[in-house]
This record gives sequence, structure tokens and C-alpha cells, in this order.
Amino acid sequence: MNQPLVKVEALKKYFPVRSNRLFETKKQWVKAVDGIDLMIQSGETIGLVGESGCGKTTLVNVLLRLEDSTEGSIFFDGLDITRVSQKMLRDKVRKNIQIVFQDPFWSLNPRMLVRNVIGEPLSVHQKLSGLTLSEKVENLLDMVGLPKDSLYKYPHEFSGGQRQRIAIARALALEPKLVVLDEPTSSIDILSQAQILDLLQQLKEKLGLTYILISHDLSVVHYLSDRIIVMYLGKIVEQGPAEAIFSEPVHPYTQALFNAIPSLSMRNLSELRTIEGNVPSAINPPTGCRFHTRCPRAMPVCSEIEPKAVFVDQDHQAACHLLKP
Amino acid sequence: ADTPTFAVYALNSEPLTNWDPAIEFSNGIHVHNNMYEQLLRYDSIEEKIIPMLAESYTVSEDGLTWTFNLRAGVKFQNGDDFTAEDVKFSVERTMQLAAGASYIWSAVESINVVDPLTVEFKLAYKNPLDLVAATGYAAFIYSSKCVNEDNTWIDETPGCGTGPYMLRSAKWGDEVILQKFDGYWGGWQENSIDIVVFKKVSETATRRQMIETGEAAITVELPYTDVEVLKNNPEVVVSVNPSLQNLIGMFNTQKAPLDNVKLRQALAYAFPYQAVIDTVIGGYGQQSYGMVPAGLWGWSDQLPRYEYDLEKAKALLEEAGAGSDLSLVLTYTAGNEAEKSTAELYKSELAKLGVNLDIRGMPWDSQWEMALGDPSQRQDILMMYWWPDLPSPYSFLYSTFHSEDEPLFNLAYYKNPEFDQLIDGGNEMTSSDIEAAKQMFIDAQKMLLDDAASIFMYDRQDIWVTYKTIQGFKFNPAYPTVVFFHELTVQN
Amino acid sequence: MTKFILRRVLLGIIVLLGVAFITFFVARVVPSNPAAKWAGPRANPEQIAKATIELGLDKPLVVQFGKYLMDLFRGNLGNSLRTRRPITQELLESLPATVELVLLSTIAAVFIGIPLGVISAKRKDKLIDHLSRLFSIGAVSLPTFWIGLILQLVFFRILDIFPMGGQLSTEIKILMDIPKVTGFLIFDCLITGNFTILWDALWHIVLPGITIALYPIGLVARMTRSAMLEILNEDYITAARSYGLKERTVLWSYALKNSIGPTSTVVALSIGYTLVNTFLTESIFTWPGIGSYISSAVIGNDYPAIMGVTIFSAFSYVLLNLAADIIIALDPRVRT
Amino acid sequence: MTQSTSFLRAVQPAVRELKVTFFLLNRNLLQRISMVIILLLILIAIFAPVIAPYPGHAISDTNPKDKLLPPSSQYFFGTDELGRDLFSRILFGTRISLRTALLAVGLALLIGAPLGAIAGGLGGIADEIIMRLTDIFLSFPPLLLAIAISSFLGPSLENAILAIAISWWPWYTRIIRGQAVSIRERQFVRAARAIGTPLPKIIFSHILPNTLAPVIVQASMDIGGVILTIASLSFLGLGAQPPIPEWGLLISSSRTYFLNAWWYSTFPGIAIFITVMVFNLIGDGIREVLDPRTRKF
Amino acid sequence: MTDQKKQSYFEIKDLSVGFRTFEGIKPVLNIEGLTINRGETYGLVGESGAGKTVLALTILGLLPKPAGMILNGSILFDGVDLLKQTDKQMAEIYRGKRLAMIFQDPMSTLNPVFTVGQQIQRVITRQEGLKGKICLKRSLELLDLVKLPDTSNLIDKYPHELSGGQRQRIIIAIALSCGAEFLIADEPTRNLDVTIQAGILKLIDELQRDFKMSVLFIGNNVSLVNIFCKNAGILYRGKLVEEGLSNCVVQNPLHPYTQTLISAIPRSKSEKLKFSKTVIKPEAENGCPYYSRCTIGKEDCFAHVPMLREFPTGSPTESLNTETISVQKAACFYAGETI
Ligand SMILES: Nc1ncnc2c1ncn2[C@@H]1O[C@H](COP(=O)(O)OP(=O)(O)OP(=O)(O)O)[C@@H](O)[C@H]1O
Ligand SMILES: Nc1ncnc2c1ncn2[C@@H]1O[C@H](COP(=O)(O)OP(=O)(O)OP(=O)(O)O)[C@@H](O)[C@H]1O
Ligand SMILES: [Mg+2]
Ligand SMILES: [Mg+2]
Repeated sequence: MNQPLVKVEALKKYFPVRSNRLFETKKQWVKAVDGIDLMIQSGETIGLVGESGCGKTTLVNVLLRLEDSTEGSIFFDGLDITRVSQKMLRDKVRKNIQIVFQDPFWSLNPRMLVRNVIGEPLSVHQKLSGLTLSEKVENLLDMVGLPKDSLYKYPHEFSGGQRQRIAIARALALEPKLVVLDEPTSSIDILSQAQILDLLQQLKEKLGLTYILISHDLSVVHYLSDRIIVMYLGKIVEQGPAEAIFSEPVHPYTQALFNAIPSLSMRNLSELRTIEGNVPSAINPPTGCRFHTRCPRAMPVCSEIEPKAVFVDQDHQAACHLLKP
Repeated sequence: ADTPTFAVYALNSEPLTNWDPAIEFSNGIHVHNNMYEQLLRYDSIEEKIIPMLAESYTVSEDGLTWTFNLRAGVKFQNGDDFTAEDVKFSVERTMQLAAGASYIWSAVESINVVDPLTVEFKLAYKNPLDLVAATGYAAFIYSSKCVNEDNTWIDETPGCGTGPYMLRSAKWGDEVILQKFDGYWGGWQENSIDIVVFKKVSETATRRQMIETGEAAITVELPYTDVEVLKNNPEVVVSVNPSLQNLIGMFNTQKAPLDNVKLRQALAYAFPYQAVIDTVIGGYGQQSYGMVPAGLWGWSDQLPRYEYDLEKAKALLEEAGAGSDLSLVLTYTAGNEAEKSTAELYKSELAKLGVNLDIRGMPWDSQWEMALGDPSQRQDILMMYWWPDLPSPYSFLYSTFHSEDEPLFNLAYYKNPEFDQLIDGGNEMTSSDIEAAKQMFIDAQKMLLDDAASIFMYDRQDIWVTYKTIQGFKFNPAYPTVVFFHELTVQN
Repeated sequence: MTKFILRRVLLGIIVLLGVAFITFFVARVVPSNPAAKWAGPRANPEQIAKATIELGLDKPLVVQFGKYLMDLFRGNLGNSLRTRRPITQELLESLPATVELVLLSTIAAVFIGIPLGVISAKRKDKLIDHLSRLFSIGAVSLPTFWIGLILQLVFFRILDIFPMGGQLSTEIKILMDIPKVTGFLIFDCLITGNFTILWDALWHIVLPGITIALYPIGLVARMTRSAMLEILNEDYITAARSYGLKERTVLWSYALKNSIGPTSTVVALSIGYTLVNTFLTESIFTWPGIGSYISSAVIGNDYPAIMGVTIFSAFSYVLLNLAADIIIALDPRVRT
Repeated sequence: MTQSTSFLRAVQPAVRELKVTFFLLNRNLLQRISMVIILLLILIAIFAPVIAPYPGHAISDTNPKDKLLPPSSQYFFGTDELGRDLFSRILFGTRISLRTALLAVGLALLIGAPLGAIAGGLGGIADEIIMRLTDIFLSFPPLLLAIAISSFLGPSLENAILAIAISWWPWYTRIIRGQAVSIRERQFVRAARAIGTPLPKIIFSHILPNTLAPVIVQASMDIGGVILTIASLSFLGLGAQPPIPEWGLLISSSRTYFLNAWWYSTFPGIAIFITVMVFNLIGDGIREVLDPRTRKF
Repeated sequence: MTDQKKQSYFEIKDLSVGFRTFEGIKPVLNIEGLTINRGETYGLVGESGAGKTVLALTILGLLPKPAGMILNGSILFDGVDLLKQTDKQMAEIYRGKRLAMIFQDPMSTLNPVFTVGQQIQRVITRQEGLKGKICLKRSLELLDLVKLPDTSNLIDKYPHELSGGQRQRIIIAIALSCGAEFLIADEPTRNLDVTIQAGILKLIDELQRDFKMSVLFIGNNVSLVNIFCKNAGILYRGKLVEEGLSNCVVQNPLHPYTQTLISAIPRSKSEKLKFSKTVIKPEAENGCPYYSRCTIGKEDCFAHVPMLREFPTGSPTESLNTETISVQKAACFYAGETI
């Protein structure tokens, strides 16, 4: 295998929290991302799943340097982007990593014409303007399957699915290497969802893109991803090829997650599994294995020693004491 | 009487600004003249000196030594006897503080106590000390008990004066209440007023309503439109008296374009004298003959006057070679309706001549600051009222037109050595040959008129309104807006 | 919570420092010659030079500002140029009369304005809403100085119901012992049980009270209405209705508590406005308060006095806003 | 597609928004009346020299022989102490009030809006400094600050406008900052950052335009307040100078005469009242109509 | 019990609801008929904006005041037309007492300035007249009932101090506090994680059985409705396009829209998604609302609105043998054709 496109090492992102007691000396931190190692090869699609609030969005925000990391390093194309200057960031990184957000309405400036929305990256980086810009944007519109006359419309004149196409066109304007999709279809209806996923798949093949996909909807993840990463409370608990994880999840959390998904084949409620207990706080995460407070198969060791990631198969690893390397 | 009688004097601004009679040089004139007394008092209508704390006085031949024989049996309100020591103490302290109107004593070199009832003043130069001793400010005799170690006045201490009233209570900036001093040397008539309230009522409409309902016993400074109505109101008595106040518009004689005498004369002809008097003060006044107002010696109807004559003004303007785009700045004291209307009327006349008058109402101090500040930024015309410190023409002519290196009140920046000589001479002659002095002051004014140093707009009359029950009110222009309550009685 | 308050207080202090700087600047640096003013009218150059030293105007500005701050800290606002008395003392003397007026109008604003706003929101676009809106917007659109004149004309001169001005009738003031405990006339009469004077005082406060109160009533009613309109559209109000709670409960307890934030801010704000409005009306009603004081100061160009009043008002304003912020902070949503 | 149609397309949403706003405003009787009155006021302001029977009286002419005459067919609103026609003066006063209000609000916006966008858009130290500055200015009751400023700038209408702008800008800074902070957290700003758009451009092309709606509402409501403040300043002698027929100044001058000439203070007072009121009504209306939650069709 | 009485427990007839907009009145809901029997669960599925919440609010008489309008129809509940009740009657007799609703968004449904306890207790006091200690006790019981931990502590907390799942349970507790007989659950799990979702569904299910409630369950997830409800209806742009036993609907969808919906769901966890291509056609102003996206629609779909028609089906599975023949309805001229 050649050099990975993205390599993340021991990445941490802590958010400070204000405490509400008088003269609190100890500052508290939300450990949103707490030590993550990751490699992404060029051309693959990574599916990122996990409970709400486990740090998925934070991880990609740090990856895009929309937030600064607390610790650790991120190599993009061999360049450590946690330490580069803003200029370097603009020239080398911003162009190459783009993001499509969850809610297409909020991610498009309501007071800008579609031409300017999609054209913004072009005018910022390639200093395009006037007719050349319009032409380029028309091409992009064409690519995502929108009519040319969308150029002079405002975002609110489009349906949810169309807006998401606009957002995708903007993300692709600079021909990036990596595109982050943060819940790209969760706010649009099922019919449009299909079209968008289809479009994403096509574009990937056509342009040789690399995707990081975040979604609550596991079937969406399953549909697009080559590899899946499962997170729990700021840590990766399991990662591996999509097929392997869907057919044979090994970490108890992954198992629990999949068991709670209602599917058409289920007949009654008892088939749905729940995880007992509430999600622990990310400020004071449990010691040892973070899942041990809710794990049906927790052992004494789980509350003391943090499990290391072990390979259960080539390319498929999980962090659990039940697994023997 | 079972319930004391009282009278409210509704004033247009706060009754006093300083308790110290040596310092107060403002509204306190109303209050202080009822609590304290001078050695003498001057009646400017009768033009005669009235003995007060001094029963008589003599002047030496050279005019430099003045001896006052003090009244016996006078007591301070605190019970102490009044003696020559008190006179020496008061005047010396007043001079030493050098605040307010203390400069009136500036001719005094030393004060000697001859005996407990005789005091002698030695002067450095000739000066009418009888008039000085009768001044409405800074000439008060007070008890040394009211001053603490560091020579400052102990606020609101009752009983420091020899006057007919003593302090009862006060609310700063709002009202002062005095009550009768039973041991007053002048004695009390029947039905005299027991309690006097000096109250600030800044709205004229409120003052008028107070006097109409008898809530106030006496008030001043009502607009003439109200006066017309009140004259027909049987509840009140309106009395019109000469005042020693006049309104002048000082030309900036040093700065272009008004350094041109022709132009100044043109502007003086363009002033609508009669219209202003009729419209602004309702006819309660007359066009001035020079700087000295009617009612004061030194006034003369033989002096020439500029009459309103636009044709003449136009001709002079042309003669002066003034451009068509002439624009002048006039400042007046903000809040004074009469000055405001006068300025507006003047503006509309000048507009007919193609002269733009930019009128600006400013608080007095800002206006003054502008006049004393950067010469290039000074106003072209400064409108102000003037009134006497001393009942002498010198007081009208010295401060306002005597040459000054650093201007203070000579806001016409007038410089004329001949003029200076004349009025200085007049002042020296005052105590020896008043007729000669008079002539010198008249001649001096003639110079001002020829030079058109200022527009002498009008001499104002004071209008007093008293409620019908108040008797014995008599006005003395030497003490502007002062009511001597001791003289009044209440009749039901 | 405490930390939040501490932070707010700290910010308040910073703000006050800024206020002090601005007032210092305006009072000491801008007017060309305070010394001349201090020396009095018709003063000669020696007197002015003496005054310059007395006022410390010969020192560098930084030193002057330092001294100014120290003085402020000690509650010393300097001396009035007109009366030469300490401004703090003069303010304290005229404060109670104004506070009485302001307090009265604030109480009116709360007890008339809030219910008016709530009813208006509840009956949006009904006749009662139109009337109340017309009233409240009318109230904030009336020039205070003008309505004072008109009220006086109508209720004193024409109808002769209420006295024209002043805090008390002159007879009462001279012939009776006015209780002086706290300095607040109405309050003092109440605690000493002096009902003749109390009645007279109440009679006198009606016209200035109405004049001053109209603005805050309108402001509060308007603000409450719009806050309530937003809140009544919230899901939790719909939910509360779905639980079958009485409309009265929903309106006056559920929704109103949610609108306390904006409402208390606006009440604090209106106190500031009211204070300034007294500047315009007190002279009409010969009310012996701060308003009369500052109008004399403005006429007399008494910069230190103007700035004293300004810094005093700013100080109270900061405190009021602090109070409002703390009330808002009781709203659990902003607790951090 | 031609340039003009693309332009039409580009402004279409704005036009529609305007139409909707107007439609909604127009449905409420109070607001309809207000709009008519505002239109009238604007017309009066423009055509004052034509409508006024004695335009000279509003400039520098005086007419002392007709002083303080009650309303009549010759002088609809009576005359003042110098015999000037009050009707003409009040008509010209509309001009002054509207112009000064617009200028003052515009100036305040000019200062306040960029500062607010910068504070909200940048955050951090810049935010802290700018907001403390506004806090300082906001801790003076607005009229008081205006009084203080214009009493040392020297009384004139221009200075009063400046004083009002200086005491008013922090309100806009505050509103815009509040908006900007929430907009900063919106996805499209994040998206712009992800693209690498430089910060100044983000602030001025993404954040500022999106904050304008509430600001315009506030500004339209402030017009009434500013007119009132100008009048108050003039009333105190700190604003317009005679013979400018500013309404507050008219009332101030009328005080001396109001017991004898009721018309003198009454008409300017009513003029201020009506003008401020209609602007307030419209401002309130616009706010309601622009808020989707209280919108009613 | 006769058939008719059974039917009249809860029945919607010809209901049409609209919103006022600038362009005029925009209809958002148009339901010809919908019946729920006592003790039964009815699942209503539809995409965002289909009109599910509007229906729920209409039943409670809580449509947003200025904008929402009931244009036509009736809602019979236990023989009474709810739409004819005054607001006061609704508040006094129905809301909270007999009809209860769990709102969609747990974030905005709790009043942020009152503690959890205050909010529950106010409802208990109003509905059951309990005060003081007894009221507190009752509210603790309710919180226990929805399986909230550490209730005595929780009761003094403000909503923002709780997690989404906890808040949702509190809303459920309040809705259930007065033992209403008819519960509307408006997507109670929309914003929740799958794991929490499962817990909450189980809870509602238990409660329903214990209290013999009828439930109108609103969701946008067909598989959930299939698991949870006996009957199911599919709502598309305010219209019921298909209705029947949920098993039947899932196994044998008749309407093209339902078919697309169901085909988009994997049957088992390891199965990959399948998507059918959709087409974009012009909107049929006077025709079938689904026309513009339908792959089989023809001219008549463009011109006419299809009504709900009955399609008798056999029981889809053996396990459900209580009712061998059931009725499935669909509003499509070509119902049953596979896409
Ligand atoms: N700016 C922030 N300040 C403080 N805490 C934050 C901030 N952003 C995120 N967090 C916290 O970090 C944790 C992870 O948040 P993140 O948004 O990454 O979750 P997520 O996995 O994307 O969840 P979801 O699926 O709900 O989007 C959460 O506990 C969140 O509260
Ligand atoms: N207050 C309102 N004013 C105007 N239109 C409204 C209003 N509330 C809802 N609508 C419209 O009614 C339709 C149905 O909305 P509703 O909230 O019932 O959807 P829903 O099915 O509950 O969707 P979701 O799954 O997103 O909750 C939507 O098209 C919406 O635009
Ligand atoms: Mg996320
Ligand atoms: Mg809904």
C-alpha cells in the first residue's frame, strides 16, 4: 500500500466547559475526541458511525481545521496540517478537503445567488469572476444534475434534495481529494436521499474521490462505505471493512447498536435490543473501557484497564477485552 | 398673630449660589440683601445715599480717606453687637478672598478702627467709596463667628448678618426660607411679613399662574404678553420700573469684516429698534442713548442715536465695499427669549440687505469663552445684557469699552486711549465734581457712537408683579430684582 | 451562578471606568476654561490663575485623571462650578424627590404595562389589542416636555383639580413639621403616619407622575406584548395547553415567567429613560429633583455638575442592568 | 439569458419580500393609516416650499405686526411671537425632523453596523473590546449622553445629529453582533471557512448581509425615537437654533407664551406626536410581519 | 358491541386543514377517513412536512392560532365532534384528561424556566386536584413509571440539565399523568439515537397495555410502525395514500409511494440498500399528488385525483390468524402494480 491520504495519530479535541460554582479552580473539559488513530487510503469511503454526541462531527471539524486540535497530528498527503500556517492551509489543504453538511438549508447562505454560492471557492482560490466563473459554475451544476438556469436563483427556491446538490457542487468546485459528508441525507426525504446517494457514488467513481461519511442511518453507511469506523465516547471501538462489520460485528457496542435498528424483518418489539443505562458524560468518562458501564458482558477488568485495539481479521480491529489478539 | 404671615418670591432661577456673602456674585443678591446690610444704600431713582449701618461719613480733601460713623445699638442676628471691628473684618476678608465682586474694594489700601463706632478707609487712589460701600454684592458686613479656621464660610449658619431676616431653612438650588429677626435695629411695622420664601420657578407660565393664584406674593421676569393680561387682573398689581439693564450688541472691532467702521455703522442703522422694543419687550423700554441706561446719572438724551434706516444702511454697506456674500455670526445667551427674538428680528432685517446673520444661542459661558478664545474664531456680534456693579456710569463704560490687553468684558475689543482717559478722569471726578464727571462720561459715549463700537439696542424696564395683598413695594434699580421684604406688609 | 454575577460585576467596573474616562474627558479636557468659570463671572486674570491651581488644572492630564478616579472612588464628584459645593452633596439633596417620581412611574410601568402587554398579546388583533397598542405606542411617542405642559394646562388651569407643581403646598411646607427620616417625602409621611402631609404630597405627585410614567408604561407594554407573542408560539406553550392547563395558568404563569428576561431588561432600561425624562419635566412642575438640578447646570455650563449627574445616572444604569442581568440569569437556560 | 432578466431574477426574492411585507402591513388598519401619514409627511417634506403659504416665515422673515394671532383662515395654526405663520413653520419642520432623523440613524448605522459585524464575526479579543466599548456607551441613558455631547460640541443641529449618532450606534452594534454570533455558528459560514474564504470577506459578504433585516426593523422604529430626541435636545436649547422651525425648538419657544397662545405649543406638539407615533406603529408592524412566528396572512 | 359503536370511538371524516399564506389558503391536510378503535394502535407514516403534526394538533384543537384553519370535516371522539367544541370545553373536558399528546421535539416541549417537578405537578394538580406531598409522591411515581433513574433528584432539575432521552421520557410522563384514554405520540423518537429509541418504544408499549389506551403513533420509519402498530396509514402531502394492517402494508404495498418507501429499507442488517430510480415530472395540479414522482403514473393520474379504494387481502402471515381477511386501502388507479 502506498502513502495514505490521511493519517491521524493520537488525535484529541477537548472543549473547555465553564463550571457554575464559585472559585472553581479545576477547569473541566469535554473530551469530545480522545485519542484517535486512523488511516484513510486514497479512493476509499469511510463510514463513521456511533451514538449521538460521540464525537464524529468534532473529529471531522478538526480534520478540516475548522477547530484546532488539542493534541495529536493529522497528516494530509504527508503534510502535518495541525501545525501549518493559515496561508499554507488555504493553499494546500482547503482546496483538497471539502465538506458537505447535514442540513442543506443552513449550509447555503440564503442571501447569495446559487452562482455565488457555488462560485465562492473558485473566486477565493482561483480568483475567477464574471463570465468564466459563470461558465465554470454551469459545468458544476450540470455535473450534479441541476438545470443551468439555477444560476440566478436563491437557495430557498430549491427543494431539499436540490439544495444538497448545490452543496455538493460547491464542495466539488475545487476538485478536492477528500470530501467529508456529515449526515448528507438525514434532513431530506427518502426519495431524494436515494438520488443523492446515487449521485455521490457516481461522482466518486468519475472523479476518484475519497469520502468520509457520517450518518445515523446505518443503511446509508452500508450503501456507500468501503470501511466502517465505530466510535463510542470519543474513541474508536471497532473498525474494518463494511461487509465484515455488518455481518460480524465483534465489539459489544457495535453489536448493541445494530440490534437496536428496527428492520422490516422484525415482527415485534422484543426483537429490538436496547442498551441499558444512559450515555456517560464526556467530561468524566468511565475508567477502563468506556463502554463498561452499559456493556452486557462487562468483566471486572473492563473497569480498570483500557482495552487496546486488536486485529480480529486482516484490516478488522476492535478494542475489547473479550477479544484475544 | 397665631399663624405667621408669609410671602413667596418666585424667581426665575435658583435663589442663591453661595452662602458666603463675600463671594456670592449671582442670584444670591435677593437673599443676601435681606439677611445682610451694607454701610450705606444708594437710591438710584432719587440719586441719593441712604444711611444703613453707617449713619454718616466724611471724605478727606484729597478724597483718599473716608471715615464712617457707625450706627449704635445694632445687633447681629446671633445676638452679638455690631462694631467697627466687624466692618474691618468683613471688608478685609472680602478683599482677601478676591472672589466674586470683591474688586469693588480695590482702591482700599487699609482699614483702621478708630473707635468701636468709627472706621476709617485709606485709599490708594481717588474712588467714590460711598457708592462702593452701597454695592449690592460684596459690600456686606457679617459676623466673624460664621467663618471657620481656614477662612471658609460655614454653610447655612443662621445669624451672621444684621439684616431683618435670618435663615430658617433651605433646599439647595430650589428654595431658601427666611424668617423675621425680632431684634432688627430698624424695628418692625405692623403686618410685616414673618416668613419669606425665595423659590426657583423657572417656567414663566408657572410663575404667572403662581402669582395669579396668590401662591406667590411677588415675581419678576414675566414675558410682556403675560403682563398685558395681568394688568387687567384685579388680583395682582403690575408695576413697571426703570431698570439699569440695557441690551447691547458688541461688534468685533478687531476682526474683518467688522473692523470697518462704515460697515458697523451700516449694521447699526439696519437694527429695527422700534420693532424690537414693541415686539420683544412689549414696549417696556426705550431705545438707548449710548451705553449708560436711562435712570442712571451720565445718561443723556442729547446723544445721537442710530435710527432704523435700511436705505442708509444700504448706502453705507456699499460705501464699505462689503461683498454680497457677507455672513456674520451673532451669539446670544441661550434661554433668554428676548435676546433670541431680537436676534431673529435682526436677522430678517439683514437678510433684506443680503447679509446673512448666523445666530447662535449659547450658554453664557460658552459665548464668553468664544469671545475670549482664539481671535480668528470669535463671533462678529455678541449680544448681552449689562447691569451695574456700582451705580456709576464708570461701571458701564470701564469694563465694557476700556482698552484691555487680555479682553475680559471689552468684547468689542475696543481700543481708544482718548476714551480711556475720559472715563478714568470721570471716575476720579465723581466724588468731587459730579457734573463735570457726567459731561466726561457723555463725551466718552459720543466716541463709542461715532465708532459704532456696539449697537445700543434698548434700555429695559423691569416689570414686577405683586399679589394684591402685598403693600409697600418699592423698587430700587441699583439693586436689580432685589425685594427688601422688611419694607412690605400684608393686608387682607 | 455566583461566578456569573462576579463576572458581570467585574465587567460593570470596567464599564464604569470607561464612563469615568468619558466624563472626565468631557468635563476637564473639552471646555476651554473651567478655571474662569470657577473664578466666577467678571473675574480678573489673577483670580483665574488662582482658580487654575485650586482646581489642579496645571497638572498633567494623567495626574488629573488619576485624582479624578480616586475622587470618584471616594464618592467625590468634584465641586460645582456655580455653587462651589460638592456635587455629591447637591445630588444627594435633590435625589429623593426624583427617585420618588421614578419609582412611582416604574411601579406603574410594571403594574400597568405588563398586564396591558399580556392582554394585548392574548387578544392579538382584537379591538382590545388595537386600543392597548394605540395607547402604548402613543405613550412612547408623546414628547414628555409637551405633555407636561398640556396636563398642567388642562388639570390645573382649566379644571383646577390638581396643583400646578411643587412637592407640597407652601402653607403646609411652612406651617407644618415636615417629617424627615429617610428624605423620601411620601415614605416618611407614611412611616410617621402624617396623613395630612401625605395627602398633600400625593395630590402633588399626580401630574408629574403621569407625565413621567407614560413613557415607561408604553415601553413595557410594548415589549411585553412582543415577548409574549413570541413565547405563545413556542412548542412548550402548545404542550401546556395539550395537558389541559387553564388558559389563565398558561398565560400568567407559564408564558409570563418566560418573558421575565426581556421584560426586566426593558424595565431597567425604562428607569434610565425615566430618569432623563425628569430632566425635561421637573422644571415644568417645579419639582425639586435632579432634573431641575441638571437643567440649571446645563444653563450655567456647569460641566462638573453635568458630568456628575451623568456619571451618577450611568452608575445607576449599570447597576440596574446588572440587576436585570441577574434576574435573567435566574432563567436556567442561560446558567452556565 | 440576458443581463437584465438575470438581474430581475436576482432581485426577485427581495421584491417578493417587500410585496409581502407591504401586503401584510396594509391589512392592519392602524398600519395602513400610518403608512398613508408617512407618505404624506414625506410629500410635505419635499413640497413644503410649495404648500406653505408663507415659505419665507420658515427661513428668516419676520412679521412682527401679526404676532401671536390665533388660528384663522389667514394663518391656519396662528402665528408666533414674531408674527410668523406657524402652519408654514410646522410644514418646514417636517423636513428638518425627517432629514435629521434619517441622518442620525444612518450615521449611527454606519458606525455601529461594521463594528457589530466585526465583533460578532471575529469573536475573541476584538469582540471583547468592541462590546465593552458599547457597554460603556450603553450605560448612559441615550438622551443624557446626547445632552452631554451636544452641550460640549456646542449647540447646533449638526452637532445634535452627531451627538445622537454617537449615543445610538451601540444599539446597532449590539443587535448586529447578536445576529452575527448566531450566524457565525450557521453552517454556511462554516462552509465558507472550509472553502478558505478569508475572514474579512466572510464578515462582510456572509455575516453582515444576513444581519440586516432585524437592523432595518430596529432602524425604522428608531426613527420615531430619534425625532423625539432631537426635539428634546432642541427643547433644551442644545439642538436646532432659531430661526430654524424645528418642532422641539418651537415648543421650547412657545413655553413662554402658552398661557396666552395655546396654539403655539399645541400644533408642534401634535406634529411631533403624530410623526413619532406613525413611525413607531410602522416599525412595530414591520417587526411583527418580518417575524415568521407572528406573521399572519 | 356492534360494529357501528366500535367505529364511532375515534373517527376522522373528510377533514381538511389549511394554512393562510401570502398566496392564499394552502391546504396541508385532506383526510377522507381514518378510524381508530379502542385499545388499538394506529401508525401514521409520512415524510417530513406530510402533515402528521398538523393532524395531531387539529385533534387537540391546538392548531397555530392565526395561521391554521380547519376548512371542513369532523373528528368524532366517543360520539362527540371535537371540532365543534369550544376552546374552553376542550381544555376542561378533553385535553389532558381524555386526550394526551407526546410532542415531537423534546428540546422545545418542556418549559425551560420551570423545573421538571413544577411542570409535572402543575398538570397533576390541575387534572387530579392533588396538592403538596401527595402531588409530589404521585409525580415521583410517574417518573418511576417511565423508568427514570434517581427521580427525587431529577425532579428539581431544569430541562436543559437533562439528556434528550430523559427529556423525552419526562414528556411521556406528563402526557400519561392523567391516564388519558387516547394518546397521540408524535414521532417520540425522531431526534433520538436508535438505542434510546428502542427503550422508549418499549416503554410506550408497556404503558399502552397497562392502561388500555388507544394510540395514534406518528413516525417516518415504516419498520418501526410495522413493529409497533396494528394498523398503519401512509400519508403523502396531507393525503392518506394507503391504509391497512401494518403487516399487510409492509409485506404487500399497493401504492407506488409505499413501495418506494419500503424498498428503501433493508430487510436485514447485512442487506445492502436498494434504490429504485425516481423520475421528476411536472406537478399534477388537479391530479394525484404523487404524480410528479411516480414511475407508473399515466395521463389519468394527471387529470384525476384517485380516491382510497379497498383491496381485500389475505392475512400475510400465519402468525396473525385472528383476522383472516382484512381490508387494505390505497389511493391509486394502478394500485398493486409493482414499480
Ligand atoms: N464547541 C463545543 N463546545 C463544547 N462542547 C462541544 C462543542 N462541540 C461539541 N461538543 C461536545 O463534544 C461532544 C461530541 O460532539 P459531536 O458534535 O462531535 O458529536 P457527534 O458525534 O457529531 O453527534 P451527533 O451525531 O449528534 O451529531 C458532545 O458531547 C458535544 O456536547
Ligand atoms: N404555522 C404554519 N404555517 C404555515 N404552514 C405550516 C405551519 N405549520 C405547518 N405548516 C405546513 O404544514 C405542512 C405539514 O406540516 P407538519 O408539521 O404537519 O409536518 P410533519 O408531517 O409533522 O413533518 P415532520 O416529520 O417534519 O414533523 C408543511 O408543509 C408545513 O409547511
Ligand atoms: Mg454531528
Ligand atoms: Mg411533525
